[in-house]
Amino acid sequence: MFEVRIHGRGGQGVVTGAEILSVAAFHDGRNAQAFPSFGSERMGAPVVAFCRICDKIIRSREPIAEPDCLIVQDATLFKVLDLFSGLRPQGYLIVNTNRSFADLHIAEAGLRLPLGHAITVPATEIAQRHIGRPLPNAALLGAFAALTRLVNFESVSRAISEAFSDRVATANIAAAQEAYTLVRLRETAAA
Amino acid sequence: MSEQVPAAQSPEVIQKLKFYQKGTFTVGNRLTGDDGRSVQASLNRSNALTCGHRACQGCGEALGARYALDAAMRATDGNLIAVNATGCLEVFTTPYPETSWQLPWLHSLFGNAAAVATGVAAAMRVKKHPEVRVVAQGGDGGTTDIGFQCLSGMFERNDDVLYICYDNEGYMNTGVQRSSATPPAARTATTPAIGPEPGNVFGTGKSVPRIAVAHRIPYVATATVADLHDLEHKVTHAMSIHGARYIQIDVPCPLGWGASSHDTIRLARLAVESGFYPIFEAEHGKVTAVRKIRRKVPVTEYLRPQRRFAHLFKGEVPDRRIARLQAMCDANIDEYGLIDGRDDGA
Amino acid sequence: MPKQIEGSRATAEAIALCRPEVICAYPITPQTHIVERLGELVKDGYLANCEFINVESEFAALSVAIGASAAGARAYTATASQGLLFMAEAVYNASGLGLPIVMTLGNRAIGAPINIWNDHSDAMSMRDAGWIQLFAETNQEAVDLHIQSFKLAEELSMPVMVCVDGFILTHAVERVDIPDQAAVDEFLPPYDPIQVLDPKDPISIGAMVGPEAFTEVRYLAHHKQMRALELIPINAGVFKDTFGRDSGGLLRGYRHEDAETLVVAMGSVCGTIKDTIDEMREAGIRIGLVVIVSYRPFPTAALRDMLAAAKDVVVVEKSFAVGLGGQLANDVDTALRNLPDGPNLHSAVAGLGGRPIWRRSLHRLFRQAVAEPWEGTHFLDLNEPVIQREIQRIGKTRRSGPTAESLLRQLGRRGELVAAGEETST
Amino acid sequence: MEHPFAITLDSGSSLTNHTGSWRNSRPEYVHRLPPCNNACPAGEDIQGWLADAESGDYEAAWRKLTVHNPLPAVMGRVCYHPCEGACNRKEIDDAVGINSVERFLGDAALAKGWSFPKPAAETGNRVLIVGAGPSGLSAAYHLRRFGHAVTIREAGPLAGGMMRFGIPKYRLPRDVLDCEIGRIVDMGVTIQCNSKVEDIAQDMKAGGFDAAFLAVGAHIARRAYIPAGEAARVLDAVQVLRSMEGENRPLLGRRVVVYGGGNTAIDVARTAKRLGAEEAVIVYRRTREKMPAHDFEIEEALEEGVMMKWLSTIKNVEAGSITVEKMALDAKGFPQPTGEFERLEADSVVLALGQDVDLALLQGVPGLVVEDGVVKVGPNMMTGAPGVFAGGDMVPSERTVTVAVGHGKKAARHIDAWLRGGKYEPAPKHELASYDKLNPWYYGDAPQIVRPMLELARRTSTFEEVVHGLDETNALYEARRCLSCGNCFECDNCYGVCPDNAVNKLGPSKGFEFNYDYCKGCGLCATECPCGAIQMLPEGF
Repeated sequence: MFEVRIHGRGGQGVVTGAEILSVAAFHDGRNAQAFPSFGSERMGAPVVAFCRICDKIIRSREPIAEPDCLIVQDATLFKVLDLFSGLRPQGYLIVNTNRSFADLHIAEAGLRLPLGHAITVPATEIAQRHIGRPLPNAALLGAFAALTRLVNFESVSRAISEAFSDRVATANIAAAQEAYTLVRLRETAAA
Repeated sequence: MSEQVPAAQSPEVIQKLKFYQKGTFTVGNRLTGDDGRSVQASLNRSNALTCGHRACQGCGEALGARYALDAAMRATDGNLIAVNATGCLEVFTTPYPETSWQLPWLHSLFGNAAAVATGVAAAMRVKKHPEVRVVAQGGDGGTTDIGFQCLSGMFERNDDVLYICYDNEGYMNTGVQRSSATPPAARTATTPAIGPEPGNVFGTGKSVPRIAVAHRIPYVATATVADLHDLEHKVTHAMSIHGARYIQIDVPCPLGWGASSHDTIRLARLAVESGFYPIFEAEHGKVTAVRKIRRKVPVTEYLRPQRRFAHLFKGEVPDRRIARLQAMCDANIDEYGLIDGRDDGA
Repeated sequence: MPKQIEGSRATAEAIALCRPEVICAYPITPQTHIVERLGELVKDGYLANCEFINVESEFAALSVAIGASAAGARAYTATASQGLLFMAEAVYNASGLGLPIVMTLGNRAIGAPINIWNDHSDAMSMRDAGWIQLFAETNQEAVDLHIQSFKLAEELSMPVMVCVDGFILTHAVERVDIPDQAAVDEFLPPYDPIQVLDPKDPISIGAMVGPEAFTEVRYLAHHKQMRALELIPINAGVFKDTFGRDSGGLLRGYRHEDAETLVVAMGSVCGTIKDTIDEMREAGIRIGLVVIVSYRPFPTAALRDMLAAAKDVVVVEKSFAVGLGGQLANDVDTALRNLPDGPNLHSAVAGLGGRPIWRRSLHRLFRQAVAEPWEGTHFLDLNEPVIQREIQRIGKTRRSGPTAESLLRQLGRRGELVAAGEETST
Repeated sequence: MEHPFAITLDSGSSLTNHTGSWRNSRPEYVHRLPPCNNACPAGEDIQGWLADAESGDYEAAWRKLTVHNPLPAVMGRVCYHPCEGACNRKEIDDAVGINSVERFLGDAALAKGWSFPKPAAETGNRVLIVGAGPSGLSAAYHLRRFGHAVTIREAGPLAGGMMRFGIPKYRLPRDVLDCEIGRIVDMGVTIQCNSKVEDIAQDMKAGGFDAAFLAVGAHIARRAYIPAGEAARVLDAVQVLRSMEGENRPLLGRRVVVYGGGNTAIDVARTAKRLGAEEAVIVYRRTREKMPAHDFEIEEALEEGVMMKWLSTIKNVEAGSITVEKMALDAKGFPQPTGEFERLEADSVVLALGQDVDLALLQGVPGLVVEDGVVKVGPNMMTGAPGVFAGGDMVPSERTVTVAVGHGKKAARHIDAWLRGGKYEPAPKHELASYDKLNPWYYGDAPQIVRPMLELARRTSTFEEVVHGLDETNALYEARRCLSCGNCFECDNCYGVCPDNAVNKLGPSKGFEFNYDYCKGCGLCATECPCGAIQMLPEGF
């Protein structure tokens, strides 16, 4: 069982992100369960969404307290919430930012994780470039696929194409593709 | 003198003709021609509400309901379904094990007749029975108070329902309590004739017909058991239209008003002739016709025979509120233009 | 065909497959996605010959359904929480008139304090209204129960309420197998009413019934529910034959055969409980689960048979009758009544107003039930310190003000209230 | 259809619930006496024949009318129509123009030549009638219908009596009178003119009559002593009006004074105008209100320029002028002399002070009693002498054509009964359908059609008929203004307004019946019955 927790703000497509991720896993022939932090949050308010991916049938309905991966769509949230709560020692961290962990004062949190498990992605910039709106979720999913290798990128792009209409879908896939490639290049560079 | 004996279609035709039956006064009204003739004069009227019901002697609502539904039955060739709100009409017509209705009839709740009727109309659409029409009916309580929200929703969606409100100005079924249709100064069980302001308060009033007009529905009308021909005309016209329609009928209640059982129609007549109960028609948000006052009477002629207003006539000097009630009537007369000349009945 | 799909959309598509003829929609969280999707399906013509009516209240929603059903149309609506309370009068009326309406209830707490999250208080408030009440464990079951419900409702001429946990199921995206139209049509024949408003054969429906016949009318309603106890398993069997899936029925057991401790629960929490049970089984504890699907009619006899052999029975439920305790626990108690040396009954209330139910909390609960059983009702993950402080505060000052707001003040933002649940679990 | 228990019920099943048991008073259909019928001296069934006229069946209407009165065309002109005075319709707008409809029917009959049937069988009885005036002709007609042989002996040269010699042509054209008399003669009635009965007993025996009806008109003018110079020209009304029928018309001069206040005085004054008088002045000792003449006639006279001098008596008549004394009413309303005098220019003075009957023929009839100029009769119109009946001007009563016709009918019925050795008992009268018994709301407003009048100029210079008749449409219209007081006309109100559907409609002209199984006795039907044909009675125990 692999559990993902996505943090963001209302309107950034946090819930959609979790949903697309679950669909991607579904296409990979896995079982997946995506659900929001059920609330009546309005635009801008902090939002959490969850996604479980497993080869067995998923029965549990509890929220994800100990995620294997943390996706942070909005770095400003570090100031308001303890986003790292329950993050597993072997877990992953994907932060949408064009700054460094140090700049965000979360360097040591990143260091607690295995090397290369904590990355930053300028997902908003990428989204602006391809979609023309600050919707980082697709790019972050691309990054997730590249980082965790838990889902195939093809499945991610297929899930995105099912979630959006043609034009928007293409743009989002492009954003996801760029982030995916970016993460892969960094790895090869690091290696 | 244009009137001839109409071609022999119905047996009534060969009845004696009387000049003064022209116009809209007696039920027979035989000089207007066969089709224009009142449903109630017909040997083969449907009696949608038949004998054996348990209404009080001289019940205006029982009368109004038969008038209205028989007219609707004729207009729809019998393809009619009635939905009924809780109230006197429902209770006195269908106590187990007997019903007085001779058309398909459904009672659900006090406040939902309009919505239930909407459902029936929707069913008729999906079941491909466009010929079957729906009437919802209730008292003033079930219409102007507790059923008001459903009524307004039905109006706003313009559902194909004719809603008929039998207005006897109070909750008579539960023992004569005040409703939002109870007139000022009237005594009810919850507005007793005691204290400095005996009877019902002089509020701002609530004209559901005008609220209906504000919904701009295709057809709104007020009617009275004192003018059968007008009432039948309005019901017939309403059934010729699709969409939301509203007719409110003044139906005096001998019990609740404290009047003699034989005065039911007389009181309804005085309500019209005094300007107390304006009779008008509106289509798509505009008032299109009013029933003129034929022989104007002071409001006291209407109030005096009713014990619910008796306290107004106790004192030596006339109660000042009589003047306020008269002012209400005069305001109606001005607002609706209820007076110009006398009707010659021809 | 399997889909990765949101529960509400899956439910809506299943309802569409049942070819409802009149759908009444009024928005209330968390059932909105269901009627939104149905509206879409009607507008885009996928669901043909169906009247989709946007009403002005829940009271009207069920009232319109009542009219449509009495006039011979297959009628559907959905609501939740306050909405169910607002239509309460019509809820009783629909069953009293014997109208086979199907209604989805996106289970949600009842205010005040206003709360949009999941529990079963709303369903419990109408448990005596004469409707059949079925609880879905998963979105797959939600889909399947709706299809079975129309058949059941119309066979008995009695309304059915399908209870689906708000958000937890309605908003969860997971794998659901949506049946194909042909199979559904084979399983569910067109609506053939036992009585209908028809100008060609006029009848009066909804007469006033006095003392001379009212008891009999009520008895017959009860008799219908007793017939449902037989019909529900039969339909589940036919359903399996048609769709090859076990779904619905009155109740089902999980690892219960040799269990010394049996948990009884309804709805989505059963999934979490099953995981917990597996973990405890690995630790050698003989524990199992009984999932109640049909809460009304309540499968008293069948439940008794399943529980009779256990030492301990722990009832976990998402609602409780203030001043008494858990309703489900009471009903289970009824089932165990007069059982010679029957199991000990332990009542626990959990997940009120969306409070998460953690596996760890359940572990603790089940062990405690056996080791150190409590008196009365146990409130899972109750924040004791907060309660103590508030009770003291109320005791001190006359004008203590509203408790809910005071609690929030103590806990700071609501997000931390959720966190509080997490703390206790970690 | 199999219904769920109790909540669903079978259509119309409440018919098994007989709510009639709630009733404490019950409605019943009744017939009440219309005020017009009640007021008609000739006892006509006015509402009855109006009802036929309303549906356009004029012959049926005429036949129903002539059951009681053989002279509708005459009556339609000269009757002072007390029926209209009693008509309930006048409370709503104006009385129904009964008289004009009657005239319309009478004229229609003349135009179409409708005639009376001959009697089915002859009784063999012979009745002598003295006087061919209205009461005599009426009696003859009715006796003939009974099958008795009738002979009228008339002293005058022509039949008609006062109708011919007392009523001016402009009110009653003679051809109309002749036709209606002719129609009676055609039934087999013998009229002998210029054959005065001198001794009734003798003539009965001589003619072998079984009974007699005395119907002599009041042809003798009353005189009052007024001092007059020999050059003065003083005539009496009877002379003047009779001479209008002859060749040489009376010479009245330019200024004519008529003395008296009755209809005859009016007739004379209007006649004088037509004969060319510049001034016709009526001198009357009381006020207009006290005048016995009918108001509408005074109106017409004034319109024609006849002048009135109220509260005056003639003291003296000289050549070319008269002296009148002014009077004043005392406390009791009687005129008293004031001593004020005035002169009036007058070429002639006509006295219209009332008339008397010539009773010479009654000399020595045993048992027959005469008191102040009239014959005493019993309730059956028989004088003290067995078989001798009397009516019209001869008996104490108002002296009008209508009253006379009524007497004729009444006498005929009693004579018939007497001849058969029995007694005539009139049917008991229904309760009067007074206005308070009606619900006038239901009657549409419709003013009476004013009979077209000849424009005044022509009226005063000629003897053409002043008042013209209705044409068919407005006669129909007028007839339909009848309220049908006290008698159901099938307006369907009771059938419609019953909240319990407890009135059965039996179909055209069959009326209605109450269904006492369901009638709760609310009384709406009675209150809303326009014509007062429903009565509420307390339920018996």
